[in-house]
Amino acid sequence: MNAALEQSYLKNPKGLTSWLFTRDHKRIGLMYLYAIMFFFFLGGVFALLIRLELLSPGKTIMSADQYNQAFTLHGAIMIFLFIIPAIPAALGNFILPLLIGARDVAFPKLNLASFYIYVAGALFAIYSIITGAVDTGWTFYTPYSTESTTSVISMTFAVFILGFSSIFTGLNFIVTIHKLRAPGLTWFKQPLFVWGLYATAIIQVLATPVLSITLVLLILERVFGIGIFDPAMGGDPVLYQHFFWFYSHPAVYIMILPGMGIISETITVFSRKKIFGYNAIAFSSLAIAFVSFLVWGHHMFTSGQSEIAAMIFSFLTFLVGIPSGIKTFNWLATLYKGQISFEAPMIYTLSFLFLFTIGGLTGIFLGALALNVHLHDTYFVVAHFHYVMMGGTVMAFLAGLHYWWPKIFGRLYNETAAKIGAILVFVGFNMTFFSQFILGSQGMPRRYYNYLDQFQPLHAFSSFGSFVLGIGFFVMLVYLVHSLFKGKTPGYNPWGGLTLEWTVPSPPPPHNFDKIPEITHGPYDYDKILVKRN
Amino acid sequence: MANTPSHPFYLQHHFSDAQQQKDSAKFGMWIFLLTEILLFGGLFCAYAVFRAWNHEMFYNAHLALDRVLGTINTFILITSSLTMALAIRGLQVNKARQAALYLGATLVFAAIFLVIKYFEYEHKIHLGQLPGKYYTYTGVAGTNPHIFFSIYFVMTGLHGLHIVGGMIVIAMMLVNTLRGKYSNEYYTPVELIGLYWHLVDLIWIYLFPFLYLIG
Amino acid sequence: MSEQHKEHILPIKAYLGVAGALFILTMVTVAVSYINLGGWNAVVAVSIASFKVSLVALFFMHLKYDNKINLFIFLIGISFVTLFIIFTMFDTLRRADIYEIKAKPIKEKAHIYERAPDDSTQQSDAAQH
Amino acid sequence: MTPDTTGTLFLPPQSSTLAGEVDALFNFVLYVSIVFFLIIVLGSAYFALRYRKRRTEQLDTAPSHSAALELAWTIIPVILVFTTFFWGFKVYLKMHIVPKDAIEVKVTAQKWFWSFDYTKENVNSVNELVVPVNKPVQLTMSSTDVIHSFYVPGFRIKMDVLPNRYTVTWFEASNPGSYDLFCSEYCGSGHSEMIGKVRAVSDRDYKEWLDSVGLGGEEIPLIELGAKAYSAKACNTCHSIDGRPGIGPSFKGHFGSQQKMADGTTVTVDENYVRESILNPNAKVVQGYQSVMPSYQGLLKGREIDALIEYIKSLQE
Repeated sequence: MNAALEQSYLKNPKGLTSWLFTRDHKRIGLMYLYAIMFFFFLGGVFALLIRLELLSPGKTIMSADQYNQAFTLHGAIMIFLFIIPAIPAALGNFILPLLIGARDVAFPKLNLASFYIYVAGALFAIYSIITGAVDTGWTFYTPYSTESTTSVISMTFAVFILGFSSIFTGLNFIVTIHKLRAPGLTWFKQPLFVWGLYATAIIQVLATPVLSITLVLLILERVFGIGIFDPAMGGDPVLYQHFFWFYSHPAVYIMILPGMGIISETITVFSRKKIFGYNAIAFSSLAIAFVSFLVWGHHMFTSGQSEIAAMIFSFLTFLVGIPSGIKTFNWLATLYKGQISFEAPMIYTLSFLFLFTIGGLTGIFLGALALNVHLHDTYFVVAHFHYVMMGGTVMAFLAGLHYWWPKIFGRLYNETAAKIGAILVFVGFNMTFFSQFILGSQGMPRRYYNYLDQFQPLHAFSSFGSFVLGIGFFVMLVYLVHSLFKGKTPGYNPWGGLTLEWTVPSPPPPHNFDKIPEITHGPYDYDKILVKRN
Repeated sequence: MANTPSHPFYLQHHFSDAQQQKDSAKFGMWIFLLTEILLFGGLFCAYAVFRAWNHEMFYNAHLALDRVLGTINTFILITSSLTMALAIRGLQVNKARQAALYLGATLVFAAIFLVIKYFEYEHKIHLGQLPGKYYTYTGVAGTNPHIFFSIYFVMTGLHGLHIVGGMIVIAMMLVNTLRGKYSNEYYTPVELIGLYWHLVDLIWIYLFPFLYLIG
Repeated sequence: MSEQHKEHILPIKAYLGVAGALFILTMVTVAVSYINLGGWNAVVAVSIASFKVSLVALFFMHLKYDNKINLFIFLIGISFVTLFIIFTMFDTLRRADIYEIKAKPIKEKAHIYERAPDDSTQQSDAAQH
Repeated sequence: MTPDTTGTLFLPPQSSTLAGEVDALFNFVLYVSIVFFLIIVLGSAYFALRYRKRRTEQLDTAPSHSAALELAWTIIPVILVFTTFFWGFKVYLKMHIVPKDAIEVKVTAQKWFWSFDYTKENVNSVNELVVPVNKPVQLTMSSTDVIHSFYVPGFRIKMDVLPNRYTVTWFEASNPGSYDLFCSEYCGSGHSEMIGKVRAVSDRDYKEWLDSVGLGGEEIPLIELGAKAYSAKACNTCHSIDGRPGIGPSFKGHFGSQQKMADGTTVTVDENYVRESILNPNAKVVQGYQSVMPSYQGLLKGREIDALIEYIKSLQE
């Protein structure tokens, strides 16, 4: 029998209530993981429905109103219920205390509360879907969202609640990282994933409250007609966009920064190399977090905002691109003279490098004012943010999921099946979204139920790509579930990592460390230590 | 866990000592207050934007607010902040009864604040100085005066909700203090609610001149 | 628990002094509001309020004696709100600077939309309700 | 500059004076991006293959930072992106500063069509903007309901159209032809049907068009005029003629039928009901449909309403 598993957090203590009222960060992380995977699946179903509808012009499988609801729900679910909590709340919750040699996060009860707040928000979102869905787009732009007859209030309220969950996770992480690092773990000996989570947490606590107040005002607008955003009452809909993007642009970095953190971990472990330019990567996370607050106006270049604001926002947008570029070059340099092996996490890491590079570079097109005028609100934007969010964050999430899977569950998945899944996802993704760059720059607007005939070949190609992508994810589901029952046991350190989570059994015991470890070496000191895999 | 000096009842297993736990709690509270500042920040931004657009109207509309009641409420809130600070000092010098007395006083002042606010609201509702589409008052010259009252009601309403929330927690602290749960060894929860209460005061200190004095 | 560092306990007089200062400043700011200083009214009101806020934060909230990181967090909050307002105003105050048509509302007392710039007759009474 | 009239893989043909400048920047960014993309992808592919894991593991010996290298890949991108920024801003300003001699057209967007008022000429058209070639045209735009956005890919212009406020954009068509006009800000059920045309014509044709605008003179039979108005006035966005329900009820077999209204009453679709539905659409809404239709008051001239009624009448089985 598997002794580690029997003594792990998974089996101790036993019973349903011990899970429901757990304060163990590992169990909370795991419950988050199940929840976000469910919503990833749900959002994915909506995505496939959208692509199926767009296979041909005119009505294919649903009506215009159903289509509008489908893309709204796809966006809202993927963003608020999947991608924002995915890396921090699920993987981060599980790994962060292990990485810094702590027994738990600073506020375990708050951590559990944040999970139940997430569940409450999710229930509201589902309630909203059942009672007539929402057709405003995930951005809830006024005045459309104040006029729409769909269930906007319950959905915005759901997002409002989810905001608190996100704030509490961020708050917890900041305090944990400041106060609970093991002795000897100085700021610059922290694994880079910790830096990524730290920068993310700062954005979560600083930006999310503005979203909350925006949604409160939107709800009041609908219920009481307070008129702050409603042009019919002398309000200003563009002000709503400022409010919304003050949160939602930094939120993009809530999504990508922890992903960059994961890549920094996996790329070193699978090339047996010290990370190139540790300080540059750590500081660039903080720089991104800060500047990301001052670029929100680049979502509004054609919205009728002032030219001077457009100029300032465009300038700062280019500034925020630099640290991302620096990170990419550092990862590239990390590969140089490494001893590179190609397990599934590394394949996802290399996919990330490829796709995120495209996502980042196409951001330059959109940041340039004159080009933005042509490309804004077209499929070019759709393709760009899918390359960043899915090609970047989701690939990083999958890299992290495969990397830590043995640690979380104490099981190894089938490596060959994982490679096939990864390649299908990569190919399907590029088919789906690269074609959309061309669609967009040729002038195909987004959020279109119907389209002109000249766009059909590319739309059809994109739809076929999405089916390949769907098959890739199905393969993944099969081998991951299979591993839970039939997977081999991994031992402490299946990949040969140097960070602290690999010094405890897989899965870890309930209190992580019998004795709080003393840190004597850096997280990536492959130049000093020859690690053995087991 | 045994209630020994090295492991007092309030120390959680993942902290190495009480000081670390206390620092963490306070630090966490400050981050929470940060989110509160940004929450109200959004409203201050809306205020600033509309004031810049419709300066005249804001000036005319702010005359409709009762400056005297606003001033009285400011005094009351500052006093409640003072009693809150004294309550914590009471615990620091290990005088729990005195602390309880001050906490009670804080609650009383908070209640008076809300009563005065109620009379102000009631007066405005009577006159039809209501937010947005319910606005029926005709005594304010300028463009879209209903927006001023929208902002007024949202800002003071959200502030009022924070007062109510604070009162509930303070009442719980009062009960705990009377039960002897806090001493100069351990009073972190009272200290945290104290920080929150002062922040609510801080926000009013800005709200008051913006809405009542300059408009 | 050995090096339990001592809390800084302020004397009651200090608290009363701070409260007294807050009362006086409140009276000053109210008094000034009765005098018309033009644009300076706002400047004075904001300055006095900021001073009061610093008093509360430094003494009632103990930021003067506390871990400096808490003060830092407080200042971050204030600065981000300021940045938010300033950057929003880059837009709202400077809209359509380079057109002849200013980005003013088409109908100032907007209670309902209108189609064309000059057929405002049918809706003018809607604004009065 | 000779405009590129064929288009490239990424860009549609250039049809306005500014399109060439936008495309030049687009291609600059495209080429720079391709170079960086190749450096990163080929670099990582080369490293991945060259430094594949060998049998025995060794200690890592490569340097873990290099000030010169890190400076280089900070400074070079900085220079390139700031070039892009200034270039983009320069062209953006040109897009926003309207030439003095521009013809002014008032654009009104509503769910889900565009209407164009040539105020000086006192002419109106729906979903079709006709402009002379090689003359700047200023569009002063506002919306009557939600936010729309005026987007002509061939001209590389886009500007949101807001309720209760004017926004301005301009263009100068550089070659004659007919160009797609999209609404690119999501505006509800008919968003993807809110497609118009911009027709750039010679100066003479433009003058002729201004004189003859409208759907035709008195000589056209009513039903034919109605059929023209059906598409020219964007009825087809919401009402089909083949029985398929759209955003509004289909016209096929509608006339003369009994329809249940949203308020429970039953109405016979007759001339008066159709007329009322055109001018005051939300007075009586057929059950199962939302009251989203805008009023056509002022957008249809005397004979056109009669023509539409006759046309709808003709669509009975």
